[in-house]
Amino acid sequence: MSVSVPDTASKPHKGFRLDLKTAGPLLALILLIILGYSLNPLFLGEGNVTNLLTRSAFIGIIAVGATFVITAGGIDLSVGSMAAFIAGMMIIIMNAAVDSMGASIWTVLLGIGCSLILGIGAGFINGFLTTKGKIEAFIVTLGTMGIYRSLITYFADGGTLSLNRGAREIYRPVYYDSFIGLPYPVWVFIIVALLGWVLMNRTAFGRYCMAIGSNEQVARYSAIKVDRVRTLTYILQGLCVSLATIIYVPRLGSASSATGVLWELEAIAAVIIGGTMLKGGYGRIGGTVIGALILTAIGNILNLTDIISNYLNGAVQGVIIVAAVYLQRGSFRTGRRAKKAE
Amino acid sequence: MSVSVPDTASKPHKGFRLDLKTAGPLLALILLIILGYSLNPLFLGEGNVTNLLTRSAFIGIIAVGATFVITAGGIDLSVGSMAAFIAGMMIIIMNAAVDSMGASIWTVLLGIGCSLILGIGAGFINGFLTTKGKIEAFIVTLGTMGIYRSLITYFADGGTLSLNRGAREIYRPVYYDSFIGLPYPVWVFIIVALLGWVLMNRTAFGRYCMAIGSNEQVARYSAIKVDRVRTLTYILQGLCVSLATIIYVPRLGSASSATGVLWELEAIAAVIIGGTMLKGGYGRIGGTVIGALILTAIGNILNLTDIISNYLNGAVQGVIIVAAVYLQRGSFRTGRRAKKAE
Amino acid sequence: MAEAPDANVPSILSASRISKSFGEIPVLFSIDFDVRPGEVHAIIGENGAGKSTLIKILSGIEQPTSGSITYGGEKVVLPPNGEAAAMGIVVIHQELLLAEHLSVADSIFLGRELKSGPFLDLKAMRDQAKAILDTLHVSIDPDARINTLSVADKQMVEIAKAISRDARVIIMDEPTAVLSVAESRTLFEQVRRLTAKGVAVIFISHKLDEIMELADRVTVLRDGQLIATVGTENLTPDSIAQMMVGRELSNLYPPKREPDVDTEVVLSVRGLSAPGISDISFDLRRGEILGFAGLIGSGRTAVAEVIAGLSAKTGGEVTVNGEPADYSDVSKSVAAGLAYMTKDRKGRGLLLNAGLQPNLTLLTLKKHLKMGFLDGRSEAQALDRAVRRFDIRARDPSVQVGKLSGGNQQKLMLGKTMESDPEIVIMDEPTRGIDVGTKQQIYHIIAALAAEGKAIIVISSEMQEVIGLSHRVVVMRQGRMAGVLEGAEITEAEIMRYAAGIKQGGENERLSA
Amino acid sequence: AVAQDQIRIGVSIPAATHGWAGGLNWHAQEAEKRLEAAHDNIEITLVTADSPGDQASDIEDLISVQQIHALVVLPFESDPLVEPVRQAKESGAFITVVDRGLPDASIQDVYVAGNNTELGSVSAEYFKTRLGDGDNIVILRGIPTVIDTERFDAFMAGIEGSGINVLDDEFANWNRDDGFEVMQDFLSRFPDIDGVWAQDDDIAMGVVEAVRQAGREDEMFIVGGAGMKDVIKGIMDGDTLIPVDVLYPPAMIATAMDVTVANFTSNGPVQGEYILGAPLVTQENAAQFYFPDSPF
Ligand SMILES: Nc1ncnc2c1ncn2[C@@H]1O[C@H](COP(=O)(O)OP(=O)(O)OP(=O)(O)O)[C@@H](O)[C@H]1O
Ligand SMILES: Nc1ncnc2c1ncn2[C@@H]1O[C@H](COP(=O)(O)OP(=O)(O)OP(=O)(O)O)[C@@H](O)[C@H]1O
Ligand SMILES: [Mg+2]
Ligand SMILES: [Mg+2]
Repeated sequence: MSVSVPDTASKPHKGFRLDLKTAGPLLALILLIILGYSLNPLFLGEGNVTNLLTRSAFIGIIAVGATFVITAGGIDLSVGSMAAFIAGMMIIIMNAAVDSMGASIWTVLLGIGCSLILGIGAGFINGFLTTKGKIEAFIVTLGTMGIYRSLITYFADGGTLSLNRGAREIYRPVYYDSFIGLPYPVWVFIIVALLGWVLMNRTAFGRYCMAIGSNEQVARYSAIKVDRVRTLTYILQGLCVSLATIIYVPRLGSASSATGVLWELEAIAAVIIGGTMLKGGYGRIGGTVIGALILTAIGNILNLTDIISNYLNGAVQGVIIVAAVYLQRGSFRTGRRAKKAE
Repeated sequence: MSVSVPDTASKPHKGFRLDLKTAGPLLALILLIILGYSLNPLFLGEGNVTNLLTRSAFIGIIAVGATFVITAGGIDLSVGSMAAFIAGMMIIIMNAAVDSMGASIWTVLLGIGCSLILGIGAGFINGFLTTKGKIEAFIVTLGTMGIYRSLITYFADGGTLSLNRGAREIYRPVYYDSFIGLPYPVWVFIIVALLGWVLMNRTAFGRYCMAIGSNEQVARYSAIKVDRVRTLTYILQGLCVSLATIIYVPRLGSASSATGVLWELEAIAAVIIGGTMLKGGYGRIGGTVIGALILTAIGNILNLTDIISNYLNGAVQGVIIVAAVYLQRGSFRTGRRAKKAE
Repeated sequence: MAEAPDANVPSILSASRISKSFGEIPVLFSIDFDVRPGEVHAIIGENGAGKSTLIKILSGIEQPTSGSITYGGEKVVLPPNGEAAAMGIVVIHQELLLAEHLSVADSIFLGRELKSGPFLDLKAMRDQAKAILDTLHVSIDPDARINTLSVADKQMVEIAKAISRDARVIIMDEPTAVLSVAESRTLFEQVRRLTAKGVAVIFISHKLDEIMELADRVTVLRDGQLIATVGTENLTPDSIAQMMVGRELSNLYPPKREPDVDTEVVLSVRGLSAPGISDISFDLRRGEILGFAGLIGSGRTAVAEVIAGLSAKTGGEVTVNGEPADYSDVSKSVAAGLAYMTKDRKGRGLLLNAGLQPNLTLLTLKKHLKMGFLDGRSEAQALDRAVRRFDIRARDPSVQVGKLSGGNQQKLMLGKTMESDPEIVIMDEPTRGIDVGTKQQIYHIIAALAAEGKAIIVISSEMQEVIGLSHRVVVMRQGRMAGVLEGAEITEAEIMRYAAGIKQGGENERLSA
Repeated sequence: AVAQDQIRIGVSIPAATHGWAGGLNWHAQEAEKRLEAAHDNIEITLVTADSPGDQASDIEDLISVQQIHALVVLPFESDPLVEPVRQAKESGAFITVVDRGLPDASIQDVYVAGNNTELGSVSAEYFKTRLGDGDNIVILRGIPTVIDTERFDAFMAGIEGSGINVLDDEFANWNRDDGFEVMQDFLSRFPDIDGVWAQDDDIAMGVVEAVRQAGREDEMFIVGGAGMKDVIKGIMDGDTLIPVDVLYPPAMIATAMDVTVANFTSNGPVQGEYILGAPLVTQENAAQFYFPDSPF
C-alpha cells in the first residue's frame, strides 16, 4: 500500500533542472555573442566565426579529455606542456623521416602515429603514478608538467623546432583547408566532442567515471576496477592532447617552450565553466564544448575592440569568466534547496 | 563487557599518527639536504642556509594561508597576482606619501597598513564570491588572478613600479637585517607558522575548517556557519599574502607584472607536499612549512651545480617533487589499510 | 514465519572457524555460520558484536584473519570489492552505498550495466528499474538523482539493487532500520518470494518482531563470540533478547508519566509550509514527548529541518517560548535551546574520517574553549560522559568514526546532540540501528529528559517506539498532518489508518491540543 | 685584471620561455663551453630565472655557494635587481650588466648595451620610408614589461607626424600562436592594413601565417625584430612580406661573457660600455647576421 513520494513530484523537477543546467553555459555564450556583435558587427562575420571555431578546437579537444579526468575526481595540469612536448617530438621525427626518405604523405602519417603513441603513453604515465603510485594527481601532473616543458626546451635547444618545408606543405591543409565550409580542425573537434558525449553518457565507462568521482568506495564495492578506469581517463586525456597537437602542428609548423603555456588552466576552466564539478562525480561534455567556445570568444572580442587599455585585457577576461559562471549558476538556482541538491 | 573509550588510549595513538604523518615530508627534506650537501658542501654554509630560509618565507607564509583554504575544501589561484598587486599598491602609496610628507618610518608603516587592508579586502572578495555568489572557487580565483595581474600591469604602465629611494632606505632592513642570527623574514615566517598551527589545531576555527572540508553538510547540521568560516579562510589567505608582500617589497623595492608569477602553484604544491589533502578535510601546517622548505631547497640545489643543462631544471624539479611525495606516502604506508584511511 | 526448509538440504554458503582482527584488535572469534537455500537466517547481537564484519567476510569485502568459507559445496576465497556479487552473493550494506550524483536506474545497474552493443541500453535500464521499484511498491523516479532522495528512499534503491540481481545468497544488513512498517512489509514479501525460489537470505535486524516473523534460524553474536544458532520455533522475543544482551529485558519502554496540560507551550507551529510540506500546526509543551509517524517521504523530516533552521519555510509561523523562531541557520536554533538530530548519520551527522572526540564536540565546541583555545581535557571528559551515558563501544577507541559499528555511530550522534543540553530536542529516528539493550537505555533517557521538563519530538518509523514513548502522536501523510492521536487512541491500527489516508483528522483544535 | 688560480664566473639570465630568450640561453651555453675550453682556470656557472624574484635568488646563490669572482647579468627588469647586484658587487665580484642597464650605473663595471629604444626608433624610421600620410598599420606588442614599453614608446614617437595611422595595438606575448591569433583578428577587423610592426620575430612568424591564410600577402609588409635565423634567411632571399629586420642579437650575452673573461685573462682595461645598437637588417647586409646553427 505504501504511498511514498508521488511520482509527479520528482519528475518535472529533474527535467527542469537538467535543461537549465545545460542552458546556463549556453545562455552565457549567447550573451557573450550579443556583446561581441554589439561591440563590432564583424564579430559574426564569416571569417571571424570560422577563426573562432578553429581556434577553440585546441582547447576544446583537450578539455573534452579533461572532463573525464575531472569527472573521475582527478586533475591533469600537464596537458599544456604535454602538447608542446608531443608537437616537438612530431617535428623532430618528421624532420628525421624527411632526411632519410624525403617528404611524403607517409612522413606526416608517421608523425601522427608517433603523436598518438606519445599521447597515450604520457597519459598512461600520469595515470599509473596516480593510481599505482598513490600520489595526488595534482603533484603527479605538476611534476610531469615541469618535465615535458623542460624536455621540449631541451630538444629545441631553448629555441624553436621548425618542421621541414616539404613536410609542411603536405601537412598544412590539415589545419587550413575546409570540408563543407568548416575547417578540418573544427570537424575533429566536433567528432571528438560527439564521441566524448557518447562515451560519457552512453557507455558504462562514463558511468564508472561519475561513480568513482562521486564516491570511490561505492564504485569499488560495485566491482568497478577503479584504478583501471582512472588510468583510462588519463590515457583518454593524453589521446585528446595528441589529437589537439595533430591539428596544431600544421598551423605554424613549429614548437617551442612557449607552445601550449597555460593551456591546462584554460582547459580546466572550460570544463568548469561548462558545469562539470571540480570535485568530480558529474561530467558534462556539452557544457565543456560551450566553455571552450566562451573562453575563445572572450579573447576574440578583446581583440576586436580597443575601448579599454590593453593592460586590462586580463581583468576583463577575469570579470567575464566570473560573470559567465555566475549567470549560469544563478539562472537555475531556486533557493536553498536547489543548492543543497548540488 | 563494554570497552568504551578510555581517556588515555586515544592519546598515544594520535600522537603516533601525527608523528608518522609529519615524518613523511621531513624525511624527504632530509634526503634533499643530504643530496644538496653531497653536491656542494657550501649548501650547508651559513650564508646559504640563511638565504634559503629567508627565501622560503614568501611561499611559506602564503602556503600557511593556503592550508586553511584547502583544508576547508577551497582553492585560491589568485595569491601570486594578489601579491604583485598589493606590492604595487604599497609602492604607489608610499611614493605618494614621500612626495607629500617626505620619507620617514611613518611612510613605511602607512604602506604596511595599506597592504594589510588590501590583503584582507582581496581575501574577502574571493570568499564572498565563492560563498554568497556560489561560484566555484577555482573560477572565482582564476578570475581575480587575471584581474590583479592586469591591474598591476596597468598601474605600472607595463613597466616596473619602484619604491622611492628614501623610503627604500628606511624599509630595507625589514628584509635584510637579522635578529639573533635570523633575518626578519624568517622570524615572520616562524611566527605565522606557529600562529597558523595554533589556529588550525587548537581553536574551534581550525576544527570548523576541517569539518567543512570533510563534509559540508555535517558542518551545516552541526551549527557551523559554513559560509562565514569559508570566507574567513580566504581572508586569512589574503592576510598571509599581505604579510608575505610586506617582507617582499623591501627585498627588491619594486613590483611589476612579473612579480609573484606562479606563486599560487608553488603555494598549493607546498601545501600538498606537506600532506594536506587537496580535497579538503585535513590540514597540516607543519607539513606545509616543510613543503615550502622542500620547494625552495630544490631551486637552490639546482643552482649548486651545473652538471645538467639549465633547460632541464624544470624536469629535475618535477622528478624531485614527485619523488618527495612518493617517499612521503610510501614511508608510512603499511599496506592497503593505511591508504584506505586517507 | 515462513515454511521451514528441509534441514537436510546442504548449505549454500558456510563459514567455519572465522576469526577477524583489525590490526591488533580482534573483532570475531572463531565463528561457524551457514545458510541453506530457501532459508532466512538472521544474525542478531548488540551493537559492535561483529555482525556487519561477519557478513563482510561472507561476501568477500573483508578477508578473514583465519578460517574458511565454503560456497556451493566448494571451499573458496571470495573475491574482494563486491565482485562476489557476480558469483551470486549480494549484499545490502548497513551503511548506504550509493553514488550521490548518479540516477536511480544507474545506481541499480552500476557495475553490470545493460547494454545494446557497446552502448548503454538506457531505456531497458530505466524500465527494469521501474519494474523492480514497482514490485517494492515505491514510486521512485528511475531518473531521479540519488542526492535528491530521502534516506528511506535510498534504502529502497539499495534493496531494489540487491533483489534485481540474480542472487543465490542475499545478505541484508539492517535493511529496515529507516523503513516504516509498511515498507518493511513489502520488503518481507520480496524476501519470501526470493526464498520460495530457493535463494538463501541472511538478515540482520535489531527489530526482534521482524526476526520472529521472517527468520527460520537465528544466530546470536556477543562481543565477537558465537553464542548460539537456534531455530526460530524455539524462541520468543524475550529469549532472543536475553541471549543477545545476557540479561533479562523487561519493560523496554519506561512507564508513561502523565504530561501536565497546564505547563507552558515551548514550541508552537502554525500553518507551516515549505517545499514538501504544507499547513503544519502543532504545539509542544514542556515535559511532553510528541511522536511523529508516517510513511516514507511523508514530510516528517522536512518539518523538523524547517524548524531547526536547516531549510527555509514558504509560509506559516514558528515560535519558541513565545518568540518568533525564523532560524536562518542551525547555530541560531541551537542558541535558542533547540537541537535537531538528523537520521542521516553518514551524510549529515558525523565526520566519518575524524575520531570520536572531534565528532562528539563539533556541535558544542564553544563549550570546550579555555581562553579561546580548545581544551582537550574538557573534550575528553565530554567523551567519557557520552560513552558512559550512551554505552558507546569501540574496540579500538582511536578508530575513525566511519569504522565504528553502525549502532555505535548512532549512539555517538545521540551523544553529540545531547551535548548541547537542549530544552527542545527533535530526534529523527533516534534508535536507528541500535540494539534492544541500548534501546531500552535510550528510551529511559528520553523519558527522564521529558520528566526534567525538556520538550521532545521523536520522529520514528518504528511504530512501537512512537507508541511506547509518545504522549501524543502526529501522523503525517503526503506532506500534511493526517491526524493527531492522544492517550488510548495511540495504537498501531489507528496510526496506520491515518498514515494510509483511510482516515482524516480535520478538527483544528485537535491538532493544536 | 688580476690573474687568479681559479676564476668563477656566474651568469644569470632569464629562462628560455620565448624565442629571443631561447637564443640568449643558447648563446650563453655556447660561450660557456667555448670559454671553459679555452681557459683552464675559468669556471662558468649559468643560472636561469623565471621572474625578477627568482633572479635575485639566483644571484644570492651565486654569491653564497658558488662564491663567484664575476657576475654577468641580464636583468629581468632593471629596478628590482639593483640590490642583489649591489650585493654581488659588495662581495667583491666584477659586474657585467647586459641589455638592461641598472639605474645606478656605479654598480656595473661593464655594460653591454642592447638598446630597446633604438629598436623602436629604427623600426619607425623604416616605416616612414615605406609608408606615408593616411597609411594604416597595426602593432603587435610583446608581454607588458619595460622592454616592450620602451620599444613601443620609441616607435610611436618615431612615427609621430608622419601621418601613419596606427589602427590598434594588442599584446601577442612574444609568442607565435598569439601573433597568429591576434593578426587573424586584426585582419577580420581592418579591411585596409599597409604594414605590421610585430617588434619580435617570433610574433612576426605567426603574423605571416595569418596573413597568408587570409591571402593578403600583397597588401602589406611585416617588420619583426631580434634577428631570428629564419627571418634573416628570408631577407637574404628577398622575401617581400618581411623585407627587413631590426637586429637585437641574443648573442650579446656571449659578448658580455667574453669581455668579462677578458678582464681576468688580458692585460688591457675592459671597464666601460659596449653598445651594440639595433641596426636595420636588409637584403644587402643580411648575410653577416645569419647564424644557421643557432636555434634562434
Ligand atoms: N575497518 C575497521 N577498522 C577497525 N575496526 C573496525 C573496522 N570495522 C569494524 N570495526 C570494529 O569491529 C567491531 C564490530 O563492528 P560491526 O560493524 O561488525 O558490528 P555490528 O555487530 O554490525 O554492530 P551494529 O549493530 O552496531 O551494526 C566494532 O568494534 C568496530 O569498531
Ligand atoms: N518536495 C521536495 N523537494 C525537495 N526536497 C524535499 C521535498 N520533500 C522532502 N524533501 C527533503 O527530503 C528529505 C526527507 O524527506 P521527508 O521529510 O519527506 O522524509 P520523512 O517524512 O522523514 O520520511 P522518511 O523518514 O520516512 O524518509 C528532507 O531533507 C526534505 O527536506
Ligand atoms: Mg552493523
Ligand atoms: Mg660550467
